[in-house]
Amino acid sequence: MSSAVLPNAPAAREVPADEAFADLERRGRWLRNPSVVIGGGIVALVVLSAIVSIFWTPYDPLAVNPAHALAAPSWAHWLGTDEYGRDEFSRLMASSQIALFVGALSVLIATAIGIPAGLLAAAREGAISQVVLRVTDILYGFPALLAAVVLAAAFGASKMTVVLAIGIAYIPVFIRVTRSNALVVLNSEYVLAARAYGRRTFSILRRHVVPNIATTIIAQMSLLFSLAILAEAALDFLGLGTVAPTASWGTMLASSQDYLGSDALLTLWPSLAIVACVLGFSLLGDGISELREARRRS
Amino acid sequence: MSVIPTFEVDSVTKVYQSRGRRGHAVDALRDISFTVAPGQSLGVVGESGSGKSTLSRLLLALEKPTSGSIRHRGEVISGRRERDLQDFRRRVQIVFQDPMSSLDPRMRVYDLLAEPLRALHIEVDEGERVRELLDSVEMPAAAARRFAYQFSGGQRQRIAIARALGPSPEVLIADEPVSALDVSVRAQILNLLTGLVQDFNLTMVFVSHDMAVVRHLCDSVVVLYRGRLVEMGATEEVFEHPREDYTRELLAAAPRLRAQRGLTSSS
Amino acid sequence: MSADESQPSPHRLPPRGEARGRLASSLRGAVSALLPLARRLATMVVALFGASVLVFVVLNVLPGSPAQVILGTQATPAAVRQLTAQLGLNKPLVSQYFDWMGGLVHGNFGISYISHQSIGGQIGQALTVTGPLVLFALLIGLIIGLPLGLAGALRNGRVSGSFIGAMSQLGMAVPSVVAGLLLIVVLTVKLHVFPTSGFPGWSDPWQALRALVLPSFSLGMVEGAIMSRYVRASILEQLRSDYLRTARSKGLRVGQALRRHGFRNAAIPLVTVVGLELASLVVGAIVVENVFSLPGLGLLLLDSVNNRDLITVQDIAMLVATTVLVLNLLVDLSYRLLDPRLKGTA
Amino acid sequence: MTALLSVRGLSVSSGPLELVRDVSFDVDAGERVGLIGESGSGKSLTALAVMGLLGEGLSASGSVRLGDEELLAASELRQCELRGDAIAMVFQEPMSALNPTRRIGDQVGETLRIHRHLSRKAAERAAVDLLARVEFTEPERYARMYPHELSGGQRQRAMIASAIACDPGVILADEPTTALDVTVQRRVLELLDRLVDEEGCALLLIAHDLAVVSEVCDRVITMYGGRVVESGSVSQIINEPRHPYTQALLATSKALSVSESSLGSQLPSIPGTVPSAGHFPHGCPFQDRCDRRVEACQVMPEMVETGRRALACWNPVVGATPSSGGEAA
Repeated sequence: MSSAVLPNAPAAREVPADEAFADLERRGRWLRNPSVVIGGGIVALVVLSAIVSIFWTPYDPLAVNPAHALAAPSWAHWLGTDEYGRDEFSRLMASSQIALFVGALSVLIATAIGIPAGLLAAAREGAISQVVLRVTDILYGFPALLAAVVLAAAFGASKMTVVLAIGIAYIPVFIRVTRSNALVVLNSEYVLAARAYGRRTFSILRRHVVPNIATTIIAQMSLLFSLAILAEAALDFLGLGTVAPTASWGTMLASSQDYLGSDALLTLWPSLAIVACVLGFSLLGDGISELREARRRS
Repeated sequence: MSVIPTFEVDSVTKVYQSRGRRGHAVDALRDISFTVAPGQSLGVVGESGSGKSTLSRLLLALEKPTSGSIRHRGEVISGRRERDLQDFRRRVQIVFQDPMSSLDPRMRVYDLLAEPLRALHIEVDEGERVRELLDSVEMPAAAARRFAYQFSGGQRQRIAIARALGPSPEVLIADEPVSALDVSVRAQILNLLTGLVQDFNLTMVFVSHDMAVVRHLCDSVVVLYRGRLVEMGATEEVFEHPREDYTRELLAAAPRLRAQRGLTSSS
Repeated sequence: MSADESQPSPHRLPPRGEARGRLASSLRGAVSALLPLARRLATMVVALFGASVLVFVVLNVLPGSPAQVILGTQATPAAVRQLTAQLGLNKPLVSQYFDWMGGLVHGNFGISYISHQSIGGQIGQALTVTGPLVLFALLIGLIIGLPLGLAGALRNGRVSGSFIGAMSQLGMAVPSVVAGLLLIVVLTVKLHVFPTSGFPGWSDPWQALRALVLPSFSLGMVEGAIMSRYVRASILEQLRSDYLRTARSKGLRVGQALRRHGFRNAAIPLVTVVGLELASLVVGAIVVENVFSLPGLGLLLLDSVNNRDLITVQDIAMLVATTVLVLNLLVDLSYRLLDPRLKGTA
Repeated sequence: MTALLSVRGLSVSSGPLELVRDVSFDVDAGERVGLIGESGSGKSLTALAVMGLLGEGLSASGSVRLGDEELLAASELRQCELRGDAIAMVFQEPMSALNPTRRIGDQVGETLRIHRHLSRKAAERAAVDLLARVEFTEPERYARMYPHELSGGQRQRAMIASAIACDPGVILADEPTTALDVTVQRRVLELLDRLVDEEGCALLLIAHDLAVVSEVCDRVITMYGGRVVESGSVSQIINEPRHPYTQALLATSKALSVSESSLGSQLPSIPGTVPSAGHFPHGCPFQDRCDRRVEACQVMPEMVETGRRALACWNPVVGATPSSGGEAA
């Protein structure tokens, strides 16, 4: 191959900055974003506490001990005990399992259906896209709470109805987000270029669309995770989800209602746990979006 | 010996059923016919709304004409199934206007250049070929490890050109390849294209709104206006003796360097 | 494809039949303005139909007959059969569905199996609580969200701006249950400012309003936090827009330019947010009513679930779903009113 | 004669990055000055700094005088009184620069409502007259339209109408025709040319195309890497450019012409890449791409003014007419 083409443009060979340094800087940007750091920190803490609680909690979260009912915080019971003498701290820890389980599984359901459907609706104009969009319209009529009430009425309250309800309610959100972002990529010139060298729709989705919308989807997942935890707490509170005596933040809130006058701390602990956990996931999602925006602008 | 034309465009019309605000059909192209001979450099000139970008998509068989046909080496390419177009895709490649949006931001340059080779099942030593391609557009081999956004506009367009050269095409379709570039790098890229066309004996379809650039690069020219072909011919002929008013207007409108201020009022 | 039609010079390509073209295009204009509207309405009807089928199927596929549930496990099979027939439950599901839908369309919500009362009447009664609750909450949300968002946008990049951002982020993470319970602890239990729970009825409007204050706040504060973030983003976008810069280049100060050019455009995305917020308030009311024992739609719904009063559940679920879908429609339509670019688009 | 608009030592920076550095130039009353440069050269920022409309995070220092008023130090209130009245601006993208939700007439007449305190009705009528002046054939009809209903050229003409509304002393036009088609560009340039003549106002035309500037302006200022590198009358710059950058640009421009065939030849080109905004080399910003580079170029050359001509170069091109692409081939 001759390179005698351009005698007067040697400086085009110059490449900016150093490789390893650029990679480092990319990683550094993640660690400098306060939303990602704080959000990620809280999420890590919640996940850690959920994992630890599988093997160990200070007390059995279900062990009733009437002698120590409604005890104030002490060295023995860091956050006190509830009306049955169960250790609040242990119950909070055990509850994080449920929160993460419901959050993860419902987001998984929503993404497992919503993302492929969104990609399909973006890639195939016409009938298929119309069907997907009409189904989306219908599902938009059922926010998580309403869906949960209907499912609980039909099948009885359980952790799984909550998971199913939240999962279904978020399907249309993922369909819309996936579809609109995928359409942007599909209409880009680099996809046109790929089609010009013979890439078919499926390869284009895999090689171009998915990598380019991944960050947006992950940010959305984190955001919806936080909303799932909110919904789960509300549903458990209403008695439509996890059933007593299993510990969950929502059921803890529900039972604390009778002691608002005497033991407000029983309300405070699960409240703080919910707020922190929701904040963690939504901050993380926000941070990821911010970084994506920043990269797009640069 | 009779030469089989690279492209025969035969009364091609393209109508878009627009879902846009007026909701009626938009004529992108109306009854266009011309041929491109092997080794020719054809300039397609027009302003926005002339249908020139539609034409480049039709030539790439990315879209189907509403009526009429396009042949490549005597074979109809319009409306063919993708799997029957493999050979065609190897032979015809494209360079777009904006090198930022035509290069996937999530891919490293290596993958950007290797993708066409993989997609078209071209049996080569991938790494070797990528180095070769980078060299042919005057880029260092180290560029392969980076992302497109880490380069300047001119360098990105070099990468896009290298990608188009990957399958060793016979035809290069260039859709406004220099209009997004800074004035001082435009000449570099034009020189690069000129050299490549000569070195690889490429047939080129050069789509542009810039008459000066077309005059520099193309031996023949087609003028489009609102989806219609208003004039075609050898570049010298069209530029020196334009027959159509619209062509004259286009030529007169191009800004010219003057030592003293003064706009010619286009009569 | 917008051809640049800046008054073609005379020698350009042959003009089309001008007058004919203009008449045709104005006709087309009228049709194309109404067509999308009709299409949008049709899609909503389809969505409503789909939603009703979904609700009906989910609530009617479960094993066990409602009659059995109503009469208890001790009931004789004959009694169960008789009640089943009486309730029309021995008919095929499809005709049961149409009976139900037919009733709803005519405003007949049916009779509860459990309370033997008109469901329509119960819902109407409940709406006198839920309606005001949702509206107050929306009002509170707007009162908190609009100024906070505006301040956040104008103070962007300063410490006060970041503080506002952090507060709304925190506010969004507080579920209305938590907000409600904490408000009760502080304002009712400790300070005795408001009644704990329950609803005295509208016969004494002052007491009724007092009973709605805390529920409205616990519902509205969260929405206010969410709203403030959208307001902030929307105003920031306006502040960075080219046409706001143009407005300033004409001699308007930032505030004036924002008022004259920014607010209307900022309102366009905010209408969506308000619509969606309203929908989420309707749903959120279910929770808050249960925290404060307000006899609204939410409490009725939950009681019906617990009593397995499925017709009532079915009716209320449909009502809420319809409200949400209608709100979505209104958002869409208002978009078109506010944005001249969207006139007559699909 | 004192200059109408006088810019001295203007710098614009974004945090530690200097995007415009020590820019000085004058525009006399009624004079037309072209400001050319590539992306990142700082030409648009210079205009925005003059208008006092720099975006968030950007700050200007130095001096911008309009008549005998210092603009950079003036209060926001005073600046607002001058903007649109004494000094007006036309932007590059007429689509995004016009408010999509307000009618054209409304936006064109707005300047008069602000500065002449016209009533809504009166401003509406004035807007129709202004639209007629920028060659709208049915000004009443167009005044009632929204920006998206107009073509690109029409939008830009409406922008110009709004700029001339209050008879400003200076109009800054930031690449007003870059987004337009060639034939439309011609029309808009002619319009601008005629109006500036009629109004007798001064024009600062920002462009990347030397040819455009040479057709409309009396004088040219060349910017590169955030600095002014050369300025002079159009004929001086076209006939004897002294800065190697101007010279190279001109050589390319001459070789690439609609009126001359250069088929298949190599164009004279400038090697290397345009430095991105704020990341300029120490010393002369053009040194990396310059074929006349000397040791001294590592220090920023001073701007030397001789008469109305200014140059910042250690090793300028001397004498003779520039070769039209001699060093290529």
